[in-house]
Amino acid sequence: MTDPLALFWITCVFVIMLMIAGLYCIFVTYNLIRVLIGLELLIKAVTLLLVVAGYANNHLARSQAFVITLIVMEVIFIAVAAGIVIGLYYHNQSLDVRKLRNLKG
Amino acid sequence: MIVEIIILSVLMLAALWTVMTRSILRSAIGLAFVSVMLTYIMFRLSSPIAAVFELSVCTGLISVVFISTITLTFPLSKEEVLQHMKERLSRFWYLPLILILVGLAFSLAQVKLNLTLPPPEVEQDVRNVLWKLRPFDLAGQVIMLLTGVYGVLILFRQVRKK
Amino acid sequence: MEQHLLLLILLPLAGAVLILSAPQRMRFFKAAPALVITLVNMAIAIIVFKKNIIVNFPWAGFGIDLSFRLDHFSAFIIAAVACFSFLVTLYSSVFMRLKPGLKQFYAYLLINLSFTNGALLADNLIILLFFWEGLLLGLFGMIALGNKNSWQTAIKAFIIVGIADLCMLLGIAITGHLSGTLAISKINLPLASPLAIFAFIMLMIGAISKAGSMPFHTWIPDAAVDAPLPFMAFLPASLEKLLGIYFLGRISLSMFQLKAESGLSIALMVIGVTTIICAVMMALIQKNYKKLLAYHAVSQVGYMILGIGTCLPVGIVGGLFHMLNNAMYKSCLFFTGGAVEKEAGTANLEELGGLSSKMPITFFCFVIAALSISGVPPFNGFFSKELIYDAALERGAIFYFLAVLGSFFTAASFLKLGHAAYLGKLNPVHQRVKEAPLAMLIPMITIALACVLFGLFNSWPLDNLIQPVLGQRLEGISFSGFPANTKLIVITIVVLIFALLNHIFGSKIYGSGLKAADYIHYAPGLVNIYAWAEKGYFDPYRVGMKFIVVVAKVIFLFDRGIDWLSSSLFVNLSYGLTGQIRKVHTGNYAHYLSWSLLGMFLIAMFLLYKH
Amino acid sequence: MLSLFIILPLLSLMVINLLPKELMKKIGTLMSLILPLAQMLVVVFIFLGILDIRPGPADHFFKFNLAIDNISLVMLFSIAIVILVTLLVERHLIPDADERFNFLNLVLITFTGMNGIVLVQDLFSLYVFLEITTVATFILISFHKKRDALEGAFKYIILSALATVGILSSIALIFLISGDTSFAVVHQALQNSRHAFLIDFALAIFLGSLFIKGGLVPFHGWLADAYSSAGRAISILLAGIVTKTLGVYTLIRLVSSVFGFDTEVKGVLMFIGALSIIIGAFAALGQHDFKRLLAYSSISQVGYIILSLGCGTPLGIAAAVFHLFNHAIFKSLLFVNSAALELQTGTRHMDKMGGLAQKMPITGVTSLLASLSTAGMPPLSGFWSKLLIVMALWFSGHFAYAIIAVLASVLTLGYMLSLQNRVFFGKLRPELENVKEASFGLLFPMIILAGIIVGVGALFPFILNSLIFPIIIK
Repeated sequence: MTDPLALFWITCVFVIMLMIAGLYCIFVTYNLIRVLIGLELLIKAVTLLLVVAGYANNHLARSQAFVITLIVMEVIFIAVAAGIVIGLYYHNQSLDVRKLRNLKG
Repeated sequence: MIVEIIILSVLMLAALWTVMTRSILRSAIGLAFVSVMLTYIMFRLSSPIAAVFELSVCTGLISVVFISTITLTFPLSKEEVLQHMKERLSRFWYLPLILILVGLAFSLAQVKLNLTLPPPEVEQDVRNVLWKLRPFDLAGQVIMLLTGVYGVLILFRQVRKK
Repeated sequence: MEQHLLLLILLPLAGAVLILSAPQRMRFFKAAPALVITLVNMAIAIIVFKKNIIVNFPWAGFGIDLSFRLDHFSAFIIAAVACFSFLVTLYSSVFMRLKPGLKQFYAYLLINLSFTNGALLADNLIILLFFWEGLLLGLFGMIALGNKNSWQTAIKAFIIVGIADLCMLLGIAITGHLSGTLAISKINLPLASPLAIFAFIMLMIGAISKAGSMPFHTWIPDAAVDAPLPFMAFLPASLEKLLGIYFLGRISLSMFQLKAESGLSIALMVIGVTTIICAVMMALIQKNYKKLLAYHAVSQVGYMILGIGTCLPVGIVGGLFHMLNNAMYKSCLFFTGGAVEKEAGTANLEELGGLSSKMPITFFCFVIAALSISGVPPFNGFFSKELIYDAALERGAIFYFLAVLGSFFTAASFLKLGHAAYLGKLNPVHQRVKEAPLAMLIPMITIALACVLFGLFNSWPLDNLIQPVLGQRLEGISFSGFPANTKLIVITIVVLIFALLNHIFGSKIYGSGLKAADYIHYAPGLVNIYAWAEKGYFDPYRVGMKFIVVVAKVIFLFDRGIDWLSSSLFVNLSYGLTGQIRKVHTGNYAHYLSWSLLGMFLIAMFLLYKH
Repeated sequence: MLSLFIILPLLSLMVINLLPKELMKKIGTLMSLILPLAQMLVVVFIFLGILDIRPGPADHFFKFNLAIDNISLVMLFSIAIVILVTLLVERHLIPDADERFNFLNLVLITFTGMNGIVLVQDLFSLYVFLEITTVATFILISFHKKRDALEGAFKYIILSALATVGILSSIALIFLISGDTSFAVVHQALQNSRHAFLIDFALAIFLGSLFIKGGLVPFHGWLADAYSSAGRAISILLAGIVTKTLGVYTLIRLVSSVFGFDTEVKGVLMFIGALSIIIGAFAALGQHDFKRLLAYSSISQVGYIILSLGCGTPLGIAAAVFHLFNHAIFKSLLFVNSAALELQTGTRHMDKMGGLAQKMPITGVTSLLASLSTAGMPPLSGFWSKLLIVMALWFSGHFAYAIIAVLASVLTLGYMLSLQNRVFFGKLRPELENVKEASFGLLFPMIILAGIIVGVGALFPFILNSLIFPIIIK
């Protein structure tokens, strides 16, 4: 059995990388659906962090309970966001994020 | 430890592919693959129940949501995709570089975590934790599901009306 | 007795509510209750006069008690306020008769009266602040009732006075912090620490801005043109002067131990003489009856601040006496201005002239008040000014000199005003002008009479009203009677004669009383210098006047500069900033996201800095 | 007893959906009015000590980890008022019966979610209820298929997702050292391993995330877009209470009873608060859209709350809570005014209005009251809370921030008077000749809210002694 804290730190590095990937996706893409995929990657990173935190301090049952709740929240969140994206598509006839600059100032 | 690192690296590669691939459909599939790898690492970290949830809901349900959204919105035509390809490459190719740099920087950094961990938990059954210790979260889940029902009802019905 | 104090505050407030709730059609019902209430208020003020009453209700935490205190100082000011408000109401009952917004006018008048009484009676700084800020609202409302420009003026006044009030809020916070209590009667702070000095300055800004001193004066001349006239006689000329100087007296006499040798005393005196000179120079070149008076209303505050700033008993007595006198003759002057405007239809001096034959009683009152404000013996203004001169001379000849110079210009401008409005040729348009109605004449005559009486029998107001305020500080000296220092009197009289001569010269050269002071207004061109050189004896006078032209111009720029600062610079600056902020909000969510990430990053850096 | 605050709205939601739908479309709203009214009554009773909060049968059955104190009581009361107002104006602002029914359901979910946030005693459950309320708010914003509303909702989704991720990451890091997420345990664990690198990092992320939810500068990008594009009835709810519960109340609760007042945390709170006050006020000064101006004003006012919280003294917390309550009242009143104006004139552009005070006197007077209260004019309620804030800042020795707070209220006055000037005063435009006063259904809530503003201002001593001092003493 390796030191749980060491594993925790290594996973943390991957979590950070995953978050950067997700944020990069949100920043760079011009496609609304890809923005949602970026958000999904962020949430995956957080899930991973929760699981490994539970593993490191040996509170596995509790961390699993958190993850289950989190997954339920996440699904609804993404479904609602997808609904809004579809609504935007029907208004703009495109998924281009550059058309989302009507409100400013 | 090595196994975990390998799985995490594969997960990372899958995420990279998800972000960088040209077709949005492939991107959604890449996301599902990230989910699968996450499930596997959960198994390795002895969280089987959460892993099952992740596999069924995230890999299954969320992919369905994405794919149906993609089919509902008719993305760009093939020519347009080709047109955007060069532009896309110039915008996206920094990502692997950044990731490698960040990964190296953090792996090499000598971080002392000096944390005092709490004593291990007595209750090791997830069902007991959820039902007995965290009933409020369960109530929250129920309310969230209701919210989701209204969300789908309102947002998707609009689309139908149009 | 306690209920009398509460009645002073609640009765006018109740009256205001009554008037506001009255139906629109009952025109008579608006002036009558206001008259009755101000009369009752006056009666109460006289009943409680010379009594010491303390009312204290435990109210809220932090030492904020609902406590009121009537002592001699507040009692005589309350009595004065009561008299002025009754006279103003009487005057307005005719003047305002056919104006729109009558209901609001009387309601605001009573609200202002109530809040002024409250501020005068308050023995707790927070309570004082409450009434003080409430007056701001009344001020705003009353100015906004005027003509179509009045909204802008009201906003200007609101912002200037509001900023000063906020300074006062700050000062109150510090004072409470330093002394540990908010009860005015218990505060007695030495002006030793920088914080105490800062607190004093903040409170002083609140007080002198209420009194209308420079540089917080710019709204007053604007309001004179835009606001209804009784407002000018009511608030800037009497109530606010009384209140502001009352508070200045409170902070410098009892709340802080202001010493004559301190820098603050000099600062106050400098503010005083600056206000005197600058405002009177502005007054000299005005061509509008009301605006001219408004600048004088500012200028006279300078004398009071100078008097109190000297920190000498004689100066303080003079300042307080001048406050009372000024309120009298200035409201009288505004009343005559209102009468002229109402009868002749204009306040523009170029269109007026020769009204003395048509409106003899108004002219008579004007003459008395003008003599009084110019400091001609034996009217009341003379006596208070002499006391102030006496103190100013003791603190420094320069202050004395400038104060006397101010007196010279005051006399000159009133000679010009009287000449232009009442003497000279009658404008044919005004052939059918009549004397003002009786209800407007009564206040004028009453006040003019009081001016004479307070001058001739000055020992009564000084001994009974002013000097008890200082109590022990006077060490038994009395300043009543004719001033002892004959040298000063001679100088004063010489200066007044000079002013008269100056006027006669000026009007001879330019052919009309109105233009007697024009050489100060219009810079003489190069061509004229040769012409003047031929009249050799006239030269030094001209040169001196030319210098004054420059000074007047500079002061004009200064005055407008403050105005510009308050009404344009800040506005433009903030709109520029606003434009930048709006430009930054591009509507692009990526920008918003990056701000948030940057913010989180900075917060993390800040929290992790010590690692 | 406490779990009923969650269970009853949920139960009524189910009742409304299970009973015949056609009937419920007609009387559902009326029935639901009972809920906020009952909540207000219960809060008052608890407050007066008539009702005790011992666990009843419902608590034995549901075993929720809930607690109540004076701050939560004030919040519950404010939530109930704003929900009540929203339900009252709903039938005038949403004509379609089907839409109204859906709206009612979502409002009830939001209500439940906010009650949960206020009462919860556990970090992870707090996240759950934050998420519920946020998602319900997304749906509410994009409720009427308008293009701008969808855009605003999408921006909100993105920033809100960032906040969610931040909150969860820091919960995970805190969970690592505490092993549980209930407030008491977390507080203890943080005390034990204070200033560990990861924990300070977690704290920073948590604060930043809550700043996003509360819309503080520079985390505020979504706020103006979401507020101004949301439907008329929704923006009352959103601006009046939702973001304040999501971001501001949670900050007050967590900082004061979980994280504790570090010097650094205080510094961050005060700086962000002051920045929000200034930037929000300047941004509001240049707006032409009525609701957008109110949105930026909201940012500025929330800045005051956070600035006051940053003092860390009991007086500061009390002042923050009091201002939160006042803000909920006057901001919802202003949004009801804006709804009435938009309904009657058909525009939100302030330059197209003018002189409406003669046509819509009650709307004009109530909005003037709300504006003056926002600007802190005595004797209205806003004056007292701002006075308390300045006093709190002063007594804790933050003189510069006190001066900023005082000077910024001049700016507040500036933009609020400019709003009044452009909309209600001046000359009536010819095209607005036929405008009429709004219907009684809209005027009634306005009058109630204006009454509260004036009443709280007049009864301030009572409120100070009975409501604010208990917070301080605790």
